[in-house]
Amino acid sequence: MGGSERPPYPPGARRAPGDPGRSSIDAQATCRTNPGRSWIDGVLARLERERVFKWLPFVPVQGLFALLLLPNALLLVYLSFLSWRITRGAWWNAPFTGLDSFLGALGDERFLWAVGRTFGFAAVAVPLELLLGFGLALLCREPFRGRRIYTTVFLLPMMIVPAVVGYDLSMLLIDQGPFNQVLSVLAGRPITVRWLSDYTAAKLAVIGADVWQWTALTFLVFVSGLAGLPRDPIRAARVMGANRWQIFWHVELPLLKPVIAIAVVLRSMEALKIFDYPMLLTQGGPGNSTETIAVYLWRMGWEFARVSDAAAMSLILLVVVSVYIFIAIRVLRRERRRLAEEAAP
Amino acid sequence: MAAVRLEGLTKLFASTRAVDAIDLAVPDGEFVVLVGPSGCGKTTTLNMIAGLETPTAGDIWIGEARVTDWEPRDRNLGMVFQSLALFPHLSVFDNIAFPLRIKKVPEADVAARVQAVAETTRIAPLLRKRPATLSGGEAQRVALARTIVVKPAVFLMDEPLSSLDAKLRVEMRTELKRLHAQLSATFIYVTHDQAEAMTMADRIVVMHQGRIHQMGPPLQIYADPANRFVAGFFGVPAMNFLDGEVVAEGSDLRFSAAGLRPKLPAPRTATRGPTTLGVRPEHVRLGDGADASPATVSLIEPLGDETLVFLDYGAPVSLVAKVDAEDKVAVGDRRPFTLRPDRLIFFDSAGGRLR
Amino acid sequence: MAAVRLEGLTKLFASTRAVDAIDLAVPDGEFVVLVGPSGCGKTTTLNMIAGLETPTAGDIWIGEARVTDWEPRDRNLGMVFQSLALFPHLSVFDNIAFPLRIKKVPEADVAARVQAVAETTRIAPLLRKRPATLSGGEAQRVALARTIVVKPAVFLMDEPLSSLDAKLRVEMRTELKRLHAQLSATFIYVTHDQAEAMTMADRIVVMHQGRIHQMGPPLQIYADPANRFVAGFFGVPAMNFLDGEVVAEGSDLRFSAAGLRPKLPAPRTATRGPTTLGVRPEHVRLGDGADASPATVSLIEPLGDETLVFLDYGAPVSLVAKVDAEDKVAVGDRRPFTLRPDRLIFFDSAGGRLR
Amino acid sequence: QAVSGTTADERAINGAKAYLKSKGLTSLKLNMMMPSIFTAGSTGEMANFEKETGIGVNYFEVGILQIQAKAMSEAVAKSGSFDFWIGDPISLPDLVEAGLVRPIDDLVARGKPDLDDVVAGFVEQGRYKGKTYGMFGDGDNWIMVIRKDLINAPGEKQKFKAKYGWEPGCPDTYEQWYQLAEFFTRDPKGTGVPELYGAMGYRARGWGWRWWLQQFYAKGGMPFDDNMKPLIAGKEGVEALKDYIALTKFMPKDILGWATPQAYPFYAGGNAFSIMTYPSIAIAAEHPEKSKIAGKNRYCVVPGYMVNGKLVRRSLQGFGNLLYVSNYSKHPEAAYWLSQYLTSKEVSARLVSGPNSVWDPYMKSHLTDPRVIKARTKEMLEIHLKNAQVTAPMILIQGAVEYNDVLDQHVQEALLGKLTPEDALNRTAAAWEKITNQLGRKAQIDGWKALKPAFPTKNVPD
Amino acid sequence: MMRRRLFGVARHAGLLVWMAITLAPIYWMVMTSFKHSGEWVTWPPRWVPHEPTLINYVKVLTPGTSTFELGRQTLKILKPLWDSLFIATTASLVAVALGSALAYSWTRFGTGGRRYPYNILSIRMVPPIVIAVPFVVYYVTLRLLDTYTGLILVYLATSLPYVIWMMLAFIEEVPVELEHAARVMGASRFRVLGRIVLPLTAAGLVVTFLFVFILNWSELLLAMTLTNTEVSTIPITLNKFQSANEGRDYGPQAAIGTIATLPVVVLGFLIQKHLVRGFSFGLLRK
Ligand SMILES: Nc1ncnc2c1ncn2[C@@H]1O[C@H](COP(=O)(O)OP(=O)(O)OP(=O)(O)O)[C@@H](O)[C@H]1O
Ligand SMILES: Nc1ncnc2c1ncn2[C@@H]1O[C@H](COP(=O)(O)OP(=O)(O)OP(=O)(O)O)[C@@H](O)[C@H]1O
Ligand SMILES: [Mg+2]
Ligand SMILES: [Mg+2]
Repeated sequence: MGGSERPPYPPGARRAPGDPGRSSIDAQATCRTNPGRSWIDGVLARLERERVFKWLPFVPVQGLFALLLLPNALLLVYLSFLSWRITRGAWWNAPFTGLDSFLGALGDERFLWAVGRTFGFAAVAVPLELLLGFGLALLCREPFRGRRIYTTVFLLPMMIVPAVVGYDLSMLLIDQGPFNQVLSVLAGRPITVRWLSDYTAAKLAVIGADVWQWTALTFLVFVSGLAGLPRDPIRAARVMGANRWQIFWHVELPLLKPVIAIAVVLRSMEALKIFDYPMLLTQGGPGNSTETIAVYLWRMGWEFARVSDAAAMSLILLVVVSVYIFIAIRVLRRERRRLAEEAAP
Repeated sequence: MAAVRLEGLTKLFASTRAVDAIDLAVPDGEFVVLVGPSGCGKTTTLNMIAGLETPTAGDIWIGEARVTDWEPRDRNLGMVFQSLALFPHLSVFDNIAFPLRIKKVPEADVAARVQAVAETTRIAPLLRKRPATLSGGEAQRVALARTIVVKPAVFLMDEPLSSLDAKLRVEMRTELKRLHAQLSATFIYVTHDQAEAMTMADRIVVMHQGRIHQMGPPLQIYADPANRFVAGFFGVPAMNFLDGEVVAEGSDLRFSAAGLRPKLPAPRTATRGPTTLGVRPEHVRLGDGADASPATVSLIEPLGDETLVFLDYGAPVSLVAKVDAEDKVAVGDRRPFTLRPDRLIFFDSAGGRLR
Repeated sequence: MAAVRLEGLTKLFASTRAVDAIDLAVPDGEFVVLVGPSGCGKTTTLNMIAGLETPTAGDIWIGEARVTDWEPRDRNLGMVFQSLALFPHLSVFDNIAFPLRIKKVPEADVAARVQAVAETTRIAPLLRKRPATLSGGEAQRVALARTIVVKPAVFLMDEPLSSLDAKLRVEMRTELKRLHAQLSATFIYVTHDQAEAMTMADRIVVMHQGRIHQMGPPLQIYADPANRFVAGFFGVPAMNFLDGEVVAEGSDLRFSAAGLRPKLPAPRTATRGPTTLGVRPEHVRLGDGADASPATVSLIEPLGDETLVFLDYGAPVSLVAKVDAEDKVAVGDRRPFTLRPDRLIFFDSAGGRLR
Repeated sequence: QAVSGTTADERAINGAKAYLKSKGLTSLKLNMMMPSIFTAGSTGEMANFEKETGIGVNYFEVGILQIQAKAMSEAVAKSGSFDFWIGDPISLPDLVEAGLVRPIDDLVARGKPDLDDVVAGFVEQGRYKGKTYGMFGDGDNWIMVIRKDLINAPGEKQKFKAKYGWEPGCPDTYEQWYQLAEFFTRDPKGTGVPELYGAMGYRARGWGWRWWLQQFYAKGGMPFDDNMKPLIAGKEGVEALKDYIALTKFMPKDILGWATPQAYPFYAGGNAFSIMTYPSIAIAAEHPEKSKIAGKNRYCVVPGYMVNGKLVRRSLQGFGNLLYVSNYSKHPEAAYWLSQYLTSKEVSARLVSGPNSVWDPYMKSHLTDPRVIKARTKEMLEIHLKNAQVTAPMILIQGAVEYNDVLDQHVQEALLGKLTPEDALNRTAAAWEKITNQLGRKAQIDGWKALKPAFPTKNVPD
Repeated sequence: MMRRRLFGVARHAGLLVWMAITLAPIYWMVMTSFKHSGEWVTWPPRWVPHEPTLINYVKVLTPGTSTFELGRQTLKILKPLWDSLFIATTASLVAVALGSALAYSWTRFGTGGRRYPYNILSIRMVPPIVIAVPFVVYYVTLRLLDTYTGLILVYLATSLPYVIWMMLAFIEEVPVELEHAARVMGASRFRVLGRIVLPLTAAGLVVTFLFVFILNWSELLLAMTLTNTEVSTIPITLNKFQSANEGRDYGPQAAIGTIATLPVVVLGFLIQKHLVRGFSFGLLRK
């Protein structure tokens, strides 16, 4: 509006008519020489140009991925189309059998069970961790006496090597061990659950190990999230007549959604890799009741030497996981985008 | 509907006396503005009224009830926050519906009432939007709508306009005044902006360091400040303060400071000796006269309709005069000036008003 | 020392034309204020001058050099940011010393220069403190000191006062003006506050939607705006805009809108038909007269020295008049008014000025 | 170019020295992978060898169940990061096929190790498809131990005889073992946590299947027919599995998670009446300080079943370590000489009788060696070598690890009541068929046929 | 008032229960590390060693051959301890350096596209077992198997996603004006990084470092796959002795566990204050 009439330009500032104006990219290409600087400064000055500078960290990182992960991915795919076992000569000589390994994998009940079981573990352990972590974080929310001690202690488990956790629990969970002792005292009668060798209890032990250790992380994430909640909307809700529960449900929880999302994503992505606890606590047993994907694939590859089958299973697993990854990332993106939008005005 | 009364209200944070035994009675339907510099305890006072902070001592009455230890939700208040505190995850509609739903109003009524209030506040077209996509003024209206919708008897507002830009602030304060007229509810409004206080208040309460320094209608506070703090706080640019002393010169009393000795109006009972004279820029008149003092223009600030002229008259601090924009003044001009004798006020060295 | 010249400067962010081919020449030593509403491209322009953004097209000259593709550090500029951008991890001293140390000034000189500049800006006692513990005004001075210490030829300031409260803002702008006088450097100052622009600028550049709408000294911009946008942007409260049309009544030209028909000064060449009339509140006079229109007072806002009177004269939007505080007006009064004929300006429906 | 020397260990030393000289070296460090459990008992002798020859060992320890995985990964890596290792015979066929194990027939011919002194059947464990791949070093056929003090306690014999009709002692059959276990399980307070458990065996994942296999062999069962059709799901298998499960109820509850390190101290602590396990139990059970039951044990020939009216006893070569030489070693010969040294009559006797040893007697000469007798008791040694006569091998064919893992899984599921014994074994059989088909039936038949001579011909030892 | 007090009591009760659950296993481990073998497994279990001893520590820390009593195992913990420390520290440091530089570049310039951090995160979601076998094949050809470099590179790749995500949050908190100010004052971009961004994100860097250090210090599967004789880490060492059915020499292993836990816990204590800030991954409203 009002552009019909532009103010007169100061003399000398007027651009020649028809001059399209040089693009600044052209301008940058002509490097400015600055006498009196050493060549190091020269190099640094070049690196400092935004279009160079911003790529600097990407060179090593993308290089690492390209050299480390990419060849592996390709190799994995290639191996899955062969029928190679370690016991059958060199892999490059192995016969090409197309989709056989994949069909075999899909027909392998034990594999399917391991997949289901792993997702099952995650489906039990992750919500438990989230609920516990969240509950504890809520309890530790406002200042009170002893809060620092609690927080410190609650964070301890995640600083312990999972292998140590596995080992430690294997000691606590034995038949005549301290855990059953405590349970017996609480129950008032002898409790002799075979935590490591009962079909169901062993699953609980593995889940318990995961929950014991990683509730610390969800706790931390939620404490972090709660501490960062904006005060005013909550106060507004209070004045509007909401009680604690309503505030929690209608205000705080929705505001925490992004944090909950990241906690869910982080924990479930780690839980799907679960390997250490079953390996250390039960060796996948009793029966196969705690054999997770990772444990089974470990066996498949290194004990049964069936590399191509393992590769095919890995790829199937990847497809399954990428559905999950896809959803997880969509959720995260949505939450972050929304946050960015809210931060804008 | 509901008067609000504070009795000896006090709040201590550790050793800070955030609010120091204040007494205040706000009659039903009044628009009271609490004003004062940052940190003077306005927000704390408001929060105590709302029930968001527990008083260390004192009582709060709303209507007939002593609500000091009631939960906020039982007090039937509306509150607007500086940050607006819209719920970012809810649409405008849901934001406004929130207090209704909390109160379990039937969903059909909710829609009707939200619609109605949205129309009053002129945000009906925005109901589907998210708070993040609103402009400052729109968000402000939503915050108001959300407060109005439950028809509280008392409105508390904590610097609700301070996040808006100057232009919008001016518009919104008119709207708020209109709203107050419509609702005939009690408004307690907090700001540190004296212009807002002046333009909106039925009565202004000036706070400083946790205490009330003056209460009264805006023009009274402007024209007749209780002490130097209040005098300095109101008015842009601020009142000029000149340190000097009152001396007798024959039958006249004169104020003597640096290069000037204005005559004082006759019936002054104030003691002689060191005093501070206060005079507002609009009461400094350029132009020769009987009692004029000489000065040089050191700086001018055109405001458009008026111009601020900074006068060097020998003291370290310039005297500011507000003159009509059509009065052509240039830096370096020698311009004598006079002070409007009927508008001079005096303070003792502790800042207390001398009458 | 250094003039600044922008030639066809353009910046695109994706599809947003943040700055749209602006040309501007700032002579050495001038205090230029870029003003305009939020998002009009002021910051982007300043950032391009500083070298913090790369222009999409166009050139920047500082002094004799074309600096378009220079790194910021080679441009010898000082810049003050809205957020002040004090380094929170450094003491005040180290903040001020930062640019010196970056330039490898010997440590002994550093101390001396920091001390000197701290004295000019009156922050010498604060040197040991951390930025977080400073008050708004102090932090402001530190930011200035840090910029001044290296004696740049050009100062860029991006709303440096907007985080301060109203009172302090008024004080600081005086200080900035003084500083400019002392340093005799080129100042390019960005603000969206028209009052700041008016009071500080040697020359104001009004931007809107990435383009320059008007350039000129403050009072020219105030009195003779190039278009409706500029007219509306300057002045608090804003200019009154009345939609109507210019009609001939005998030999007179009259403006006809809702309930009023003021006579226009004679030599108007403007076409008849739908126009918008603009009149500033201070040019609305209360009181009967030859050409007076009847109106009712719908709202008053006392500002202390003056009072805003909102007049209902039949149109949906009230007319605002600024009257002296001593003029006693009450809501509901019937008060006829006149418009100062020599101060009426007209705009076409696209907002362009009709002369 | 045979090596000189009168004894196998001397020849090993001389061979090693000659090898060093031929390579122009004065000393050499070999890398050795070994189950962590073996290190302590072996390092002394390796140090001796180094003193004699200059060839020493850096050993790197691996969990006993991870040896296979590590070896497989080396088969892929071909890095030569270790020269030789201790592993169990089950992995032999797979590792040979994977190209990791070096055949040592050439070196055996030169060094003439004490192979003829090794108890019959054990030597076979180191051979595959007609070649020798590993020196045998650990006589891991099982033995049974019961508590003679408890049997001899006043009144017990009579009570037992009154109940079961036979004089309590070493059981001849699994049925008798069951009766002993039932009788001696003592839970006077009825807490469900007995003070004395009647029996112990291994039931954990990775181990339990071996105890079933032993029982299955004693039933006269064979895992495959000549066409590699699985036979385990027949009557013998199911009955053996039922008995195997039944006996478990007299064992500590946690037995499902236990292996040697838990079982030995538990038994040595006097908590159980009987145990079927590796011969090295004797060291734990007779330990003068750590054992509460030293001198109170009776060693038994393993029990069996009446098959067609005749008693069949079967022990199982349930682990048994081989010293493997890696194909990718830079000094396979040096590694071989050390293997020969460790498995010579003299040195093996020292190893077997060492205080920390888990090496079990496997040579005829051990029976008469006073050091061994001192460590293990004469009685135990005699019984041990008797057991050797009825010792059957595990399923040492290609894919053994997978065959066994599948078996293990199903046996455990039956044990846990998840599957009926019939079901468990049928599923195992089906899975075995799949494995066999995958590996190639023909090759598997050959492998199976080659293993058959390793099965004992005697049903009861002399 | 009454309700508030009741809530206080209930809160403590709840928190104490979880505290007990958290501490009991740790307590048990530490206590076991001071127990003689006779007290490892008893009924009723011994919560306090009757005759406390340091023998377990002596055993695991004595270089060379040390002999376990029952399982008759030997263990040299010092080398794995050193290896773990070296590998985890190096990998975490490099990851933090590269990852935060990358996060910086992404936050400030959007380098790599809007999806970049998400793509990176999906790398972390791939179970490591999936790539374990090809990794060995690949590493053999690169001669990286069983080397420090090999393990460091893998850990670097797998911890980068976490570094990037955590650092995003911290970098986004640094006002870009600070950097602008420094640049206008004459600082180069590199100096801006060193003098402004680094000190202001220091807490974040430390927290991030700690977190990925924990992950790298604890990783088992890849370590087991990619090492042989030359390199050994703490989790592998532990695993050697505690596979479900094998050696459980409780005392010495408790000592190893305690030793392995100590450095991380100490580190954690030191930066506990900052931990809370670091774990919202930039997903909080400001
Ligand atoms: N939660 C708190 N803990 C400790 N001190 C506090 C707390 N809240 C406020 N204060 C202190 O109490 C005093 C009054 O604070 P209050 O927020 O009421 O001031 P205010 O007048 O609202 O200021 P502003 O205009 O900046 O909002 C200040 O000194 C402040 O530092
Ligand atoms: N980095 C960016 N990416 C995309 N768009 C941008 C970016 N920076 C600015 N813009 C857009 O460019 C336009 C001009 O922005 P600029 O910050 O220059 O405005 P401004 O006049 O300084 O406003 P304010 O008064 O709010 O600071 C706006 O529409 C803004 O949204
Ligand atoms: Mg406040
Ligand atoms: Mg801006």
